[in-house]
Amino acid sequence: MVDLSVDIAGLTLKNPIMPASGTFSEELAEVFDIECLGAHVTKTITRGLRDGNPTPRVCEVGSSMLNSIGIPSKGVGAFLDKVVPFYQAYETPLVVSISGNTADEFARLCSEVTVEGVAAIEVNISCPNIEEDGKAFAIRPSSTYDVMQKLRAATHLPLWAKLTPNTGETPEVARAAQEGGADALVVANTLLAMAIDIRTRRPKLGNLMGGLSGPSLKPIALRMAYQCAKSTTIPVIGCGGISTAEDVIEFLIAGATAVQVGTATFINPTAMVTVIAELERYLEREKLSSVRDLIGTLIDEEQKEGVVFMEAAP
Amino acid sequence: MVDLSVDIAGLTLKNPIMPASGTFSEELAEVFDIECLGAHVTKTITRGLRDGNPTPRVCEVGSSMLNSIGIPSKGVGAFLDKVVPFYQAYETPLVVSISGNTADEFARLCSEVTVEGVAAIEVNISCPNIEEDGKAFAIRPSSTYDVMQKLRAATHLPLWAKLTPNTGETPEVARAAQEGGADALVVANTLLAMAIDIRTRRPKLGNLMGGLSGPSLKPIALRMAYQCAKSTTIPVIGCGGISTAEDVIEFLIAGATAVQVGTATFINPTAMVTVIAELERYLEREKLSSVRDLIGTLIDEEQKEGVVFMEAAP
Amino acid sequence: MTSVLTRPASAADGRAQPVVFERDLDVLSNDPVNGEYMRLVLAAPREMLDLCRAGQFFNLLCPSLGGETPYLRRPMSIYGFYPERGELHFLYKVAGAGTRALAQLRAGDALNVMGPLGQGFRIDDDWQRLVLVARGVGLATLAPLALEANRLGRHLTAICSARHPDLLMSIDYFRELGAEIIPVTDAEGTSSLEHLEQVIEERIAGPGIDAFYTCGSNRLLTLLQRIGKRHGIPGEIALEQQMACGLGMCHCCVRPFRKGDKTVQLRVCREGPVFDIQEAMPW
Amino acid sequence: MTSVLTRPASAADGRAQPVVFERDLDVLSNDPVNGEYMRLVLAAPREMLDLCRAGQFFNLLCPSLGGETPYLRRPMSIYGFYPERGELHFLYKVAGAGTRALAQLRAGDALNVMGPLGQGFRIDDDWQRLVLVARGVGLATLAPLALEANRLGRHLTAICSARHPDLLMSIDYFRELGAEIIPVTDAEGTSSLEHLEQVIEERIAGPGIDAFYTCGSNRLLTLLQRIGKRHGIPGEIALEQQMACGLGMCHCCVRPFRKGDKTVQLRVCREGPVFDIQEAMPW
Ligand SMILES: Cc1cc2nc3c(=O)[nH]c(=O)nc-3n(C[C@H](O)[C@H](O)[C@H](O)COP(=O)(O)OP(=O)(O)OC[C@H]3O[C@@H](n4cnc5c(N)ncnc54)[C@H](O)[C@@H]3O)c2cc1C
Ligand SMILES: Cc1cc2nc3c(=O)[nH]c(=O)nc-3n(C[C@H](O)[C@H](O)[C@H](O)COP(=O)(O)OP(=O)(O)OC[C@H]3O[C@@H](n4cnc5c(N)ncnc54)[C@H](O)[C@@H]3O)c2cc1C
Ligand SMILES: Cc1cc2nc3c(=O)[nH]c(=O)nc-3n(C[C@H](O)[C@H](O)[C@H](O)COP(=O)(O)O)c2cc1C
Ligand SMILES: Cc1cc2nc3c(=O)[nH]c(=O)nc-3n(C[C@H](O)[C@H](O)[C@H](O)COP(=O)(O)O)c2cc1C
Ligand code: FES
Ligand code: FES
Repeated sequence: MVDLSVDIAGLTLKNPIMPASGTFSEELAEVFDIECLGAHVTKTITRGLRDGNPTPRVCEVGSSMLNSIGIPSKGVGAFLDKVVPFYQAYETPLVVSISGNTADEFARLCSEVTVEGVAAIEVNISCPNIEEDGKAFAIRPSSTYDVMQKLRAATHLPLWAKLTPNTGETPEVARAAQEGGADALVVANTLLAMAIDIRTRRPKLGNLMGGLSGPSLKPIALRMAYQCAKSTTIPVIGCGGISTAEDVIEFLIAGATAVQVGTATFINPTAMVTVIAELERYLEREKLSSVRDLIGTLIDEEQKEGVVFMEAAP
Repeated sequence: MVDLSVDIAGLTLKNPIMPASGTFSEELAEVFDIECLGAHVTKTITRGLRDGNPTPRVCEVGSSMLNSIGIPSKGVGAFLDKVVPFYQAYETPLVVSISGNTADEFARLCSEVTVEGVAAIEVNISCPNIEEDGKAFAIRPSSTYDVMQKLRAATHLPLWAKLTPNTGETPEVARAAQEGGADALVVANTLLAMAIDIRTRRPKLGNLMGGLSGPSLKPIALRMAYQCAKSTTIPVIGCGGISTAEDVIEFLIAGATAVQVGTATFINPTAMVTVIAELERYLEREKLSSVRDLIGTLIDEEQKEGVVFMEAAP
Repeated sequence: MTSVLTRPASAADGRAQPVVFERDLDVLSNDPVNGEYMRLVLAAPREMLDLCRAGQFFNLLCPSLGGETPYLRRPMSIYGFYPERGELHFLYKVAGAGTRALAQLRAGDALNVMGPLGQGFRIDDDWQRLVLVARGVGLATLAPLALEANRLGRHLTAICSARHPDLLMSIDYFRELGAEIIPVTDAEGTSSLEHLEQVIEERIAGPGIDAFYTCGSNRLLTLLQRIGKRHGIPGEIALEQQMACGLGMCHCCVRPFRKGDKTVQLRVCREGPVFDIQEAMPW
Repeated sequence: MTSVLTRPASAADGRAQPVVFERDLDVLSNDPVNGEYMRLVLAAPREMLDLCRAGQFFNLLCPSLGGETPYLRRPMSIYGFYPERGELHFLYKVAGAGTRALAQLRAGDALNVMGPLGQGFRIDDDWQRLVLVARGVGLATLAPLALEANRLGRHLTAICSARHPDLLMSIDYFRELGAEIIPVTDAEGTSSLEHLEQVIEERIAGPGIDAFYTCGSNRLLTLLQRIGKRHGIPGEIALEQQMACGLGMCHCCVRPFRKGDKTVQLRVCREGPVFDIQEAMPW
């Protein structure tokens, strides 16, 4: 029997596999028993009602996808009344993803979702900070630090900060998130991208641009997860293009303590179930007694420290 | 007869297809007659001798690749003696790519390659600025502006600034490059990424990290090309994952005046030849008399201005 | 009684129960039905077919074949489901990468499907005289309604529209199931909105209509909304939208609907693909 | 005279001339030669085969087949080239995605190849008694040397090493071409470095050796460097490295070489894959 459990800032997960925010909901329970997951992570909500972006909201690019869902939200009230209770039937810890366009609104929501039944709060700081220039909080270390401090003051629950790949300062942003009070980092959200229908000469997404997710994102997210693990002392939860147990192992070796599976679930709704089973088989085959024996085992001593933080074209 | 010619800051190219720096050299002339290309773009050189990075320098990730060649360089002397004369046998304009780790060294090289036979200088400002924190010049608007000013003072030749995708400030960096004196923008270089061999638990690249190129990069580079075309008034040369005429058309519609083809040439050495022929056929079919009729024709009026510059997860 | 799929109520422990299948099915046949359409017949297990309802769909994992590499699943209406024969049918038009790949499947190949998904058509107990109006591949979505009407002993009239008589599909199928057919075509000049309206009004004045069914087309939607309002006849429409998950998780497939004086965004994959015809908004 | 490919001097206008082919070739056969290796036979045009030299390689665009999606081309040594028969042969070991895909090719399929590439083996006019030492798939690279030696009327001794006698490949091939064979295997305990050294020393003391050829293995390289230095016998080694372009453009395939007292980085695809054995550096 191998031990798949991991610890994220005091929260024990029975295995390191959980869904990525926005790619999971109650409906997946109609496909398999979601009790098998390491955690349940809900779609990001905002305080008030929001419609989300114009359609089409999704398109295919090569073997990956773009989305511009936006954050349609029924508001915090509906969320606490309907969504949180649904997950009470499960023992799996519930992680609630939240977002806000200003730091204060964000913090207020953070305290509002600090309720019985919520095990951790994932703060989606990859969303636009409309008080500044509309760039995501997590693009710059300073805005990351500021928003994290306000969020930290708003809850006693573990705070997972979800970073964006749309930055040239991943290690600095990761450190700022930790200093601002993050208990863990989720690395990463989608990467800003675009596709054009050459026949109609229109953007393929109603919102013009969207976020790239799926296999194309994997090598970028893996690099970021590694940089974050190297530059902070809090757990990193890898996310981006993960669809197989091999992908999970790559992230764990790079230093991630757990991972989130997003787009892969759209292609194969039982992807997470398969990944958990295969991860277990891999550990048995490799005669490792715990999945924790994989974390951060990359053989990288030969590499110059500088390389990790440089962020230049190689 | 359709007109494939385009104008890049006073330089007329017979067609908008040229190779990307580092994916082209004299050797390709052994596969086809390289006179058919819109321009010849050489591998980035530095002033002095450089070895480049440890091997392995390349690996496959999904249907794309990572490279960490570094910039092995025989120095400017060897370049002027051997490489520039080779291309004199062709009428196709020669574009020389240069780089430097400090702005002054960079500028000095810029004036040294301002010689007869060179039609334009592509300045690879995606390389690390070692006087600061090792981040690429083109990660921040301020360092972009500073280095471009020095480069501008060093030559009368057209300056093409090559941007990096490793930033959350593409529109601002593009504007800084124009203000600093760039005559055109090449958008973009490779994106920092990583891959791990789970069997050996070693990075797949000797240099730990490398740059992502190929199809996975396309939607990201397209988004950047669009942002740059929207936020500056100088020509944009699209680059990233282009392998077919449809890809080229997508970039032109987004606002690029010309494109560079990189990794696709490794997969199919005659990719550029095919793309030129297919682009011509497409224009004929669509009854367009000039390729210039495609440039910047994206139907995007419905989109909010803000979306273009926001850079947040959608 | 309605034939809407009522998803099993939560079990005793309060947890949702798995009711959506994700399975590799064997291809039994995959043949052109006329120039533009293909019919795909899969061998499906009884327990999957027993859950199927007319109007529901599956999300198909189109294979990488012949240089096509579709990534996302493709939604396809159930064209026919036969629990006794163990068959699941789809009727599709070859459009892009996904359907081009589908078209290359041969008997004996496997295809991964997920479903049944979404809400099927409603046939209330007192809806005796049903009329469906459809065009092109929309008939694929409405075809199983004929089967259902037949099973429930209702009278169905199918107004089938096409560019050309040759392209009229499913007519024989409808006829076998005892439906009455009114073919209209562009070529014969019988498919205009005016003519359609006239045909339907005559029918209302004659035998009467209890419910309308249609799908896809904006023109047909506004026509049936107008006639439905005028005469107080209820109806349903099956709609399409780009999808990613097909399950209700991603919110990419929304469309706007009128609910009283509010406009709400509903998920085509979950609250639909079948919606009340008066709530649907023209696009 | 050497059999190195001398690339055509630049033409009159100073421009390089196309000498590398990129072509779809038909697969004639693709069969296992023993448990671990496959031989791929392609139909190739005369003008391509006429340019081939022993030691050169092609960069193969492995197909997307059976769920494998190799992206970069894969370098493969020329195992045999027969201008008269119009055949180009490769011998490969199934290793990862690319070779697994290759292994699924069937007669009649097409494979896109690029080549011939790189510098082949040198056989100086006064090199009469050639000795090649190779192991495993390395024999694929050295095999055409036997053909070349035969054509030039030189005497070739092939010391073939393998784990087990069953895995000894190409022996019959070498024998047909008049080469003398010395098989050594792990199973029989004859493949140790000591034993190899002894065999070679006896040969030098007896008939004599004018040049060595080997490939790939670090152990064999250092052994032959030592013996070569001791007796002043020249030699060549074919090396491998990860490649992207195969042409010399990308500089990813470099290895370090000793040139006098300097270490230089040379491109395996361009300055190699065959290098002077004394200049190669153990890794
Ligand atoms: C609920 C539902 C039921 C459907 N039933 C049928 C059916 O029975 N027969 C049939 O032929 N078609 C049906 N369609 C449309 C079918 O899904 C598309 O034709 C198909 O996805 C096209 O895929 P492609 O790769 O061939 O085309 P492409 O144009 O290359 O597809 C590109 C992307 O757009 C999406 N897309 C393209 N057209 C549509 C569309 N009309 N609706 C939603 N997404 C689309 C694709 O899924 C894919 O993600 C249905 C659509 C929905 C939403
Ligand atoms: C000049 C040259 C000649 C060769 N000749 C032969 C031959 O005749 N027969 C034979 O079986 N093999 C030969 N090889 C090795 C062959 O290229 C690799 O076995 C093959 O590329 C493996 O691809 P894969 O996808 O099966 O394996 P993977 O391990 O999945 O390949 C992953 C990546 O690594 C590269 N790679 C893996 N192994 C090697 C290697 N040994 N050398 C260079 N790149 C590698 C691949 O090209 C690919 O880009 C030669 C290599 C070189 C450089
Ligand atoms: C349709 C869709 C909706 C998403 N919605 C959210 C969201 O609401 N909040 C969030 O933090 N991330 C959201 N994401 C990003 C994912 O959580 C994840 O970070 C990203 O998709 C990369 O992982 P993947 O490649 O495994 O999908 C969304 C992604 C997709 C594809
Ligand atoms: C092997 C390799 C070497 C490269 N070397 C350089 C270089 O020296 N200078 C440079 O500006 N870009 C270099 N690039 C980046 C390319 O010019 C191009 O910007 C990038 O690969 C994206 O385009 P692609 O997806 O078409 O390859 C290199 C790319 C590759 C793959
Ligand atoms: S397709 Fe995902 S919610 Fe409908
Ligand atoms: S493989 Fe590109 S230079 Fe050798």
